Amino acid sequence: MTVLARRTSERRPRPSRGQRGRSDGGRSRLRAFLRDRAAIAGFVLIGLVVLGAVAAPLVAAIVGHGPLEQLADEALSDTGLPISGGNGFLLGADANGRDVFVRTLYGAQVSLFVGLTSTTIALVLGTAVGLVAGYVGGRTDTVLSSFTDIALAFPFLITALSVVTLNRGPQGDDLVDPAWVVIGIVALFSWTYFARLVRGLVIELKSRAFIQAAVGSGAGRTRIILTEILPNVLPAAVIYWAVQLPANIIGEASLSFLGVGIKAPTPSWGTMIANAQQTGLYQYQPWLLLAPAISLFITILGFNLVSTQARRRFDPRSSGR
Amino acid sequence: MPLFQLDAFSVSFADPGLPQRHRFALDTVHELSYSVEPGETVAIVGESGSGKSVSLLAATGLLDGDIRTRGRVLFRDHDLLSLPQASRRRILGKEIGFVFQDPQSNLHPFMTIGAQIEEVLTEHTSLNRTARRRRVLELLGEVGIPRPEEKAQHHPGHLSGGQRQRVMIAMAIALNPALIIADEPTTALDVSVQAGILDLLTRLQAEHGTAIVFVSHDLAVVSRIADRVVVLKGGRLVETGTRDELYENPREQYTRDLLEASRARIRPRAARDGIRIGPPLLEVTGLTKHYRRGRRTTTAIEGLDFTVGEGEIVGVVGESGSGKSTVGTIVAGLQTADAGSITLAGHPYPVGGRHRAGTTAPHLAPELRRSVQLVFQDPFASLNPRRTVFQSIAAPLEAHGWSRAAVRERVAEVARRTVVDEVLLERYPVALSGGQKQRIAIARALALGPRLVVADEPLAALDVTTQVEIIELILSLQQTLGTAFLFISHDLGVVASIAQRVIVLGPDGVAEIGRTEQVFTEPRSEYTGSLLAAIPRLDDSPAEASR
Amino acid sequence: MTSYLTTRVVRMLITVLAVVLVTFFLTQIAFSNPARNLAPPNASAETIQAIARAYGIDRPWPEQLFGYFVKGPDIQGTPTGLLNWPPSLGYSYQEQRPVTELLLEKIPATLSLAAGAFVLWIGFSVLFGVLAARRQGGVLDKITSAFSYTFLSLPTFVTGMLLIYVLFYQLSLAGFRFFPSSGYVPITESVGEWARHLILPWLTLALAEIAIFQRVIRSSVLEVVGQDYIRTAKAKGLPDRRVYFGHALSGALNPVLTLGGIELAAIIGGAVITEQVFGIDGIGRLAVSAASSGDAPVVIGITLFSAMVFVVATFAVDLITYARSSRQ
Amino acid sequence: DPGAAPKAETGEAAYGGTLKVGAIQDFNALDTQLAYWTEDWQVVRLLSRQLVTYPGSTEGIGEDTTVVPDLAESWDVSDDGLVYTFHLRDGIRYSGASDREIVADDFIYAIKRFPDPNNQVSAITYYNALLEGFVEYREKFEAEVPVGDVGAVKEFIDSNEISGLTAVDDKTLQITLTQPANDFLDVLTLNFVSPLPEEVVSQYFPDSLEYRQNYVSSGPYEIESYEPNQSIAITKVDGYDNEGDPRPAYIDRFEIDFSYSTADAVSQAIQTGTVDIGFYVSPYPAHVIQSYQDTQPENLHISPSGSQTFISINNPDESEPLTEGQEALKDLRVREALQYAINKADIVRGRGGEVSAQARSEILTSTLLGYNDIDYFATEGDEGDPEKARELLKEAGYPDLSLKLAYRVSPENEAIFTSVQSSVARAGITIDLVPIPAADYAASLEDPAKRGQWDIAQGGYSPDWQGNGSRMIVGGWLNSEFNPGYVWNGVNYHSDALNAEVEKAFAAPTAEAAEPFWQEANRIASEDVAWIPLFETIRVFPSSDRVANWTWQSLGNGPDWASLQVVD
Ligand SMILES: Nc1ncnc2c1ncn2[C@@H]1O[C@H](COP(=O)(O)OP(=O)(O)OP(=O)(O)O)[C@@H](O)[C@H]1O
Ligand SMILES: Nc1ncnc2c1ncn2[C@@H]1O[C@H](COP(=O)(O)OP(=O)(O)OP(=O)(O)O)[C@@H](O)[C@H]1O
Ligand SMILES: [Mg+2]
Ligand SMILES: [Mg+2]
Repeated sequence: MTVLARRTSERRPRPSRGQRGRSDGGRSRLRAFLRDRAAIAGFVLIGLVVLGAVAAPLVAAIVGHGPLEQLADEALSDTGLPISGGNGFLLGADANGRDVFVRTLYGAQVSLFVGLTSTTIALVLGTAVGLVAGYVGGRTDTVLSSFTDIALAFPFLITALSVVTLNRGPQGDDLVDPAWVVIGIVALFSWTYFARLVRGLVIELKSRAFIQAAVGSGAGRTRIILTEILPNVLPAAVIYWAVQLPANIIGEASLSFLGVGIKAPTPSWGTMIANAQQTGLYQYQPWLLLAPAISLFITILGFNLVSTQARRRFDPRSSGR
Repeated sequence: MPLFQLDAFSVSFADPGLPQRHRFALDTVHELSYSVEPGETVAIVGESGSGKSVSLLAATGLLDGDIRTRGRVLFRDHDLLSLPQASRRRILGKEIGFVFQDPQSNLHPFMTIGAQIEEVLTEHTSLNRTARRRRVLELLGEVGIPRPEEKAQHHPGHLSGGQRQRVMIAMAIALNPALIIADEPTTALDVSVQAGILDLLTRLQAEHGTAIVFVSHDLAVVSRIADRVVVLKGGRLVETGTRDELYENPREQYTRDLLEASRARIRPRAARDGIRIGPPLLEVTGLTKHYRRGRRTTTAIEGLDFTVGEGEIVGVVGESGSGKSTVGTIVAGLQTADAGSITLAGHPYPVGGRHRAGTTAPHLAPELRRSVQLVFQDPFASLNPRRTVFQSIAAPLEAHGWSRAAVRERVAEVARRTVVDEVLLERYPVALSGGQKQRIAIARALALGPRLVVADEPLAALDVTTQVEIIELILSLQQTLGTAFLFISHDLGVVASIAQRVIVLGPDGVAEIGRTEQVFTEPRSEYTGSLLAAIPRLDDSPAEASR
Repeated sequence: MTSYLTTRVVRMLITVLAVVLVTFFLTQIAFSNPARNLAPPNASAETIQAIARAYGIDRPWPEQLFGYFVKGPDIQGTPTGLLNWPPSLGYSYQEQRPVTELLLEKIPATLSLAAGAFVLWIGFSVLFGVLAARRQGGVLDKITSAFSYTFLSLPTFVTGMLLIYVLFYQLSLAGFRFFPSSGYVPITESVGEWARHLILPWLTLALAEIAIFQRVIRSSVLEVVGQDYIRTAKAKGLPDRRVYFGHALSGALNPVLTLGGIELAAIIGGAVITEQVFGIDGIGRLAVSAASSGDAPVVIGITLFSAMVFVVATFAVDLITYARSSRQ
Repeated sequence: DPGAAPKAETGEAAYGGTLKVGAIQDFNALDTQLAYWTEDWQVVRLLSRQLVTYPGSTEGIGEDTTVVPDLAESWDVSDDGLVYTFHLRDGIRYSGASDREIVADDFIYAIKRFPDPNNQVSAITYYNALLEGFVEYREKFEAEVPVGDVGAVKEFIDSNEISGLTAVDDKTLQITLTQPANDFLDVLTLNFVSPLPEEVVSQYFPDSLEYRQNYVSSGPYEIESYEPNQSIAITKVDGYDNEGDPRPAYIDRFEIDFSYSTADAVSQAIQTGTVDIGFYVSPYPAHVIQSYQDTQPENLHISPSGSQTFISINNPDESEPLTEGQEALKDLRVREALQYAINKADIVRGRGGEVSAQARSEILTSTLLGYNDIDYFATEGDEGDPEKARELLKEAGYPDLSLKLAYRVSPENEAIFTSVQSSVARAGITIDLVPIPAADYAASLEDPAKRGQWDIAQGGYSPDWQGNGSRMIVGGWLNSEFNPGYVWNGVNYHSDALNAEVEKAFAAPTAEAAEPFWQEANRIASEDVAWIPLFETIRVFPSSDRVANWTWQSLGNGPDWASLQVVD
């Protein structure tokens, strides 16, 4: 018998739970998603963090401590040891007599800003490159993929260390805000992951019948990429965004640890963690470490809960897992 | 005592939208009872989604996920549902063998087939290595795999579909089980391959006295093999009886409907003759296409000549790999031919040469693009899961620069023509049934008002009842709009029932082209004859099939 | 296959070359006065200039580029230029030694660190990833996901510090002195000491990676667990162990391999911090001191090294994936 | 001084044992000609001997000021104070890569190496100013010998002489000065003039790895094994006879582990007894000091050090100011305003309180000759007086002063300078911090091209020697004749009045006679705010229980390892 079987691997996927017989799958999924306890918890956590960031000036006004204000008299012992609570310092002070609680809240602003911006830039850049490389293919793909490979091959921290020095003008001023340098560096080193992911997805999608149908109906390349492919790769990319976000916030921290991150005295969770580590004072004043680390934990947990639940609910590719 | 027995067996799935305690709201199988005697073949039939697979998988503990089962499932005198896992494992694979629908996805892609069969022996017997190896080769030979020594070392990817299914069967019979559960074992296969597999199953059953639970939605197949038939609908038992009782005197309306649909599907239609066929619309001469992959070149089609008249339905049949889809995609303008000439209403297609970046599709003149559209085999893959039905149908129009209002109007129009309910327009594909999806795919193809629609196996993924709907739709479009179809299928019955002319592609090129009646009644090529012989018919009897 | 191999190798070379070129220009702009580093402290401006002149550091960049890739001036008796035999990566201004020699000396420590961490990381990720996937939503799944979130939110330098604090400091105070807090003993000296000194750094590196990888394996096993062939394996009556660690894992390996290759290369980056925290005298520590002191040849040399690790690791992964896929 | 109470009194075995040391970094330099860090000096003192030295003191760093014979048994000084004749001891030998006897020529060779372009000995400034024939020799050397050629260096040294240096015989060394110097013997205590066997050291680049691996020791200890950045083992020379050596050399072996990453890591290692003392740790974390004070004060050793941390001022004398800040800083009132604006008490507190640092406004520190013990800009509790600062700024016409402050990146410095930043803000001064990577720091400040990048900068000194060591600070860094034209160590200052006082101090026959001039120079510089002193460092060292007979030494500005003992 010489006959080959037709490939029918996905001929009849088993429908996901609860979607058959519903009047509107999309909306009911959204409703279920909004009722999902894990997702709600995630939203609450993210809300808390955002609230903290937004309310930072308010809290500072209420407790009367600015984020940079050094209140050595109130917060440091004669031998320079910070208090770990009390005296109006909810979470104690750092070695310079600054309010850890207030700094953690302000730190949320910087960390979220750096993390969200850099990850989003990486997402946009990587997705764009991945879309073009994956869809156009051929020589364009070779060039863009080599480009991605080259970017991936750089040792992140080592290159970052040299890049940071570039940001000093003839007058010693920073040419651009150091936060943007950190954002730029982190984005530069994380877009590649998005590019790889998206390219892979696009290549897989490209052979799908609905893309063929769009081609057959005479749609142009840009239209196909934007209306047919993008909506299909975006969910995965966005989920990866949530995975990359904490990594990028930590990337900022690592740069700070090596002394090239957000500039002192501006608080960011990364610099605060790095500082607690370097001075070793966390053994005496645990909040120095706990406050930023727990905040980071909450942020990551929040984004991850929301994104995994979102994927479970909305990605037709996942069978509800 | 029955060998296998379901006793008021129910399965419900959890609805994740509901609170934890009340979540098992999706009742899928209700109080199902039937039994299987040793050596007997019981067929479970019913439309897609009727619970055929779920009931069997849940009964044997192979359905994972958040489910609740009730009732009893007896195998000999063990209740499979209450049996501890370890003891159940001793029954699975040893006393009950399984053959699933799609051998491609059911075999591990990275393990050799020998290893996969051997595993069963390792797990359930104390045979030593060489004994196991010997038995594996024996089994492969028994299920008709040529050169077992060599094939045992192969990965599933290197086997044909039929061979893979034979491997599955070898695995199932490795320990001479008392029962084989076969869930649509032939649905994914070609007619000719299907015939071979069915023969194999019946032969094995005769030799070893194995009982078989055979799941299918194809009554024609069932009629060939079953002793008794169980009809399911919506998870409930509709009726059960011996094959002859059921086929000749169905008691329930639903059973009658099923039988009717099976017959209707392949019955040549009277209306067909009334169709007026216009002058040639599509003219193809010397169509040739080779695929190059690395240094290997596959000739997909060589020197094919044919025409499609205005408003004509031309069927393309042939076994897998004979180049049917290749012809379809070239005619639909998704790739270029290497040689030959193609014209559609006088517009020539580019041949050979460059492609648009990112695709293998050539630049076609816009009027040509508008004139020909494609409908794909798999409705699940042919709609963008992230766009609503409206957006999907509107996409070609937007691509051709239609105004918003005009798009709206046109979509409503084609939706009406293709019997797509207006409420469906705002839904996403995930909330649609297979039949609905295929209708929407057709609607999309019609949006630009093409003169020719290439339909590549548009029915293959649908169950019988739905197939009938789509056939009706195509015929009505042909009549009312005068649209011509190039209808690709491996299902000769369907082609016989709708096409005016048929192109038969054989293993080494074109077997024959001719009017449908002529091809089906007095085939000129031997190949066509063999294809025709393999078609299962509703009135085949098991006795005839196995001898 | 051979043509695939040649294009792959060419692409690898191009990648490494491009990385080196970019780094070369980056360091050219970033590090303004390398001669200052070559000069002793308190050297006068004239001396610094003389040094710059002697070693060609003041030459225009094309000449320096030529010097780097082809042949440059001898510096303190060391030939420079990649076309020498053996290829010379230049001379370290800071350490006053040939870069090649420096790298060769530091690589064993970094390799020991990376290799050990890799073993731990893969081992635990596979174990917990598969187990978590097996009972999705179960106790183990919950524990491992809490573990993942925790270590995802802790930078490696904090993990390292906490490990030292608990396993070295507190245990030592309690009289149990097993874990040293720092240092590196070559494996050639004593295998036991080598491992003992590396346990904490291994853990530090591995914990962060396990946090990510365990999830990756879990989700990719989950994807596979839904596949029909897993059901087949169960239908054969195989025990869970065989089903999950045999069938599911091997089916789930592709994305794991791909990410594994990237992460293995990234471990060089992770080693920077771990080496810093544990005072392991490897590539990472050298990199930080070189980058912060403007020691361009060392920075370029290390970048070249890690780029090579990257391309080789991804190449290996590609070969494995290729081999696997050609069986399909 | 509680730390000085030695356990040696208990009468335990004084000799022998191994001292384990936890270090944050490897040596900056180990070559006797290049080592110029206090920590390096602590170790170099074990590996080299000089003509004369200080014996160490159990009282404190500042007490170790008496010059005693070392390799020279005795010396004579001519009546005009210009010719010094040293008589070397008998039986002095090298160890390590050479074991021959030490002769007078070895000292001359050492000094002749000073101008080696591969070398650039920091102490060259002293010899430039004092040693007869040195300037000519140096200029010729610089003109003739290219960089990077050890052979050429050896050839030049072998064929040129310095007129002020004569080896009368193997055991007699004569040094002729251009002018009398009451601190010349102090200058000779520094390790720069340690004997070196030319036949060995001329083969290697100064302080290169090969040099370190083929180290020739003239001291009681030698290097047993050395892994750069990892560890070094230093052991007592077999059969070393310390007759006539002021270093008692009690301990048999030192093991330094360079792999610690932070002060905290070293502290933990000391607390757990993994190591005995720390190295390159400055300062120890406040909580560590606190816990030692509370629980084991006997293991905490405290001494004023004479080291100062200050903020230097970039107001180039000759060239035009490049920034508005530099312009403003030319005005004394602005500099005074900074003195008043800074809250030094906070900085001190951040360093761990009075036990680790003392606020200062005087240029010279308490251990130096010329210290006046006057607070020139006294404020309540050293907290500063922002009001007064504001007034001064208003008067000077810079009510919204904005300055760029460069500092060397480290967590400790970040704490100091963010504190400065926040305290001067009280007086309306804005400070932009310019963190500069440690290794680049000195070069950046001295780079003329980068002079516009900072207005004020972190600075600091540790006296080369105590007591009569003011020459280095007031006579070196601030004396514009000694230090003409360029920024050196971030300092740029010019005052004719100060130059005149320094001149007089140099000319004074003895240290006692020089003291009033140093005092006056100190007053001038302090009142003129040549730089802004922040605090004087008090050295605080925790040690493990095993360490006994804690002794301080002035040269290493810390513990005298050769006098420490270990008890088990
Ligand atoms: N995981 C699940 N969650 C919820 N419902 C499910 C799940 N799996 C299957 N179902 C539902 O169970 C019903 C029965 O499905 P089953 O697969 O048994 O149908 P079938 O009769 O085998 O159909 P087919 O011929 O398509 O194989 C369907 O309506 C389906 O939607
Ligand atoms: N893109 C391609 N690259 C290489 N070979 C191809 C490609 N597409 C199809 N082929 C080969 O061309 C031949 C014809 O394929 P085609 O898909 O037209 O067959 P078919 O008759 O439609 O089969 P089926 O019934 O399985 O759909 C087959 O041998 C196939 O393997
Ligand atoms: Mg089914
Ligand atoms: Mg086909």
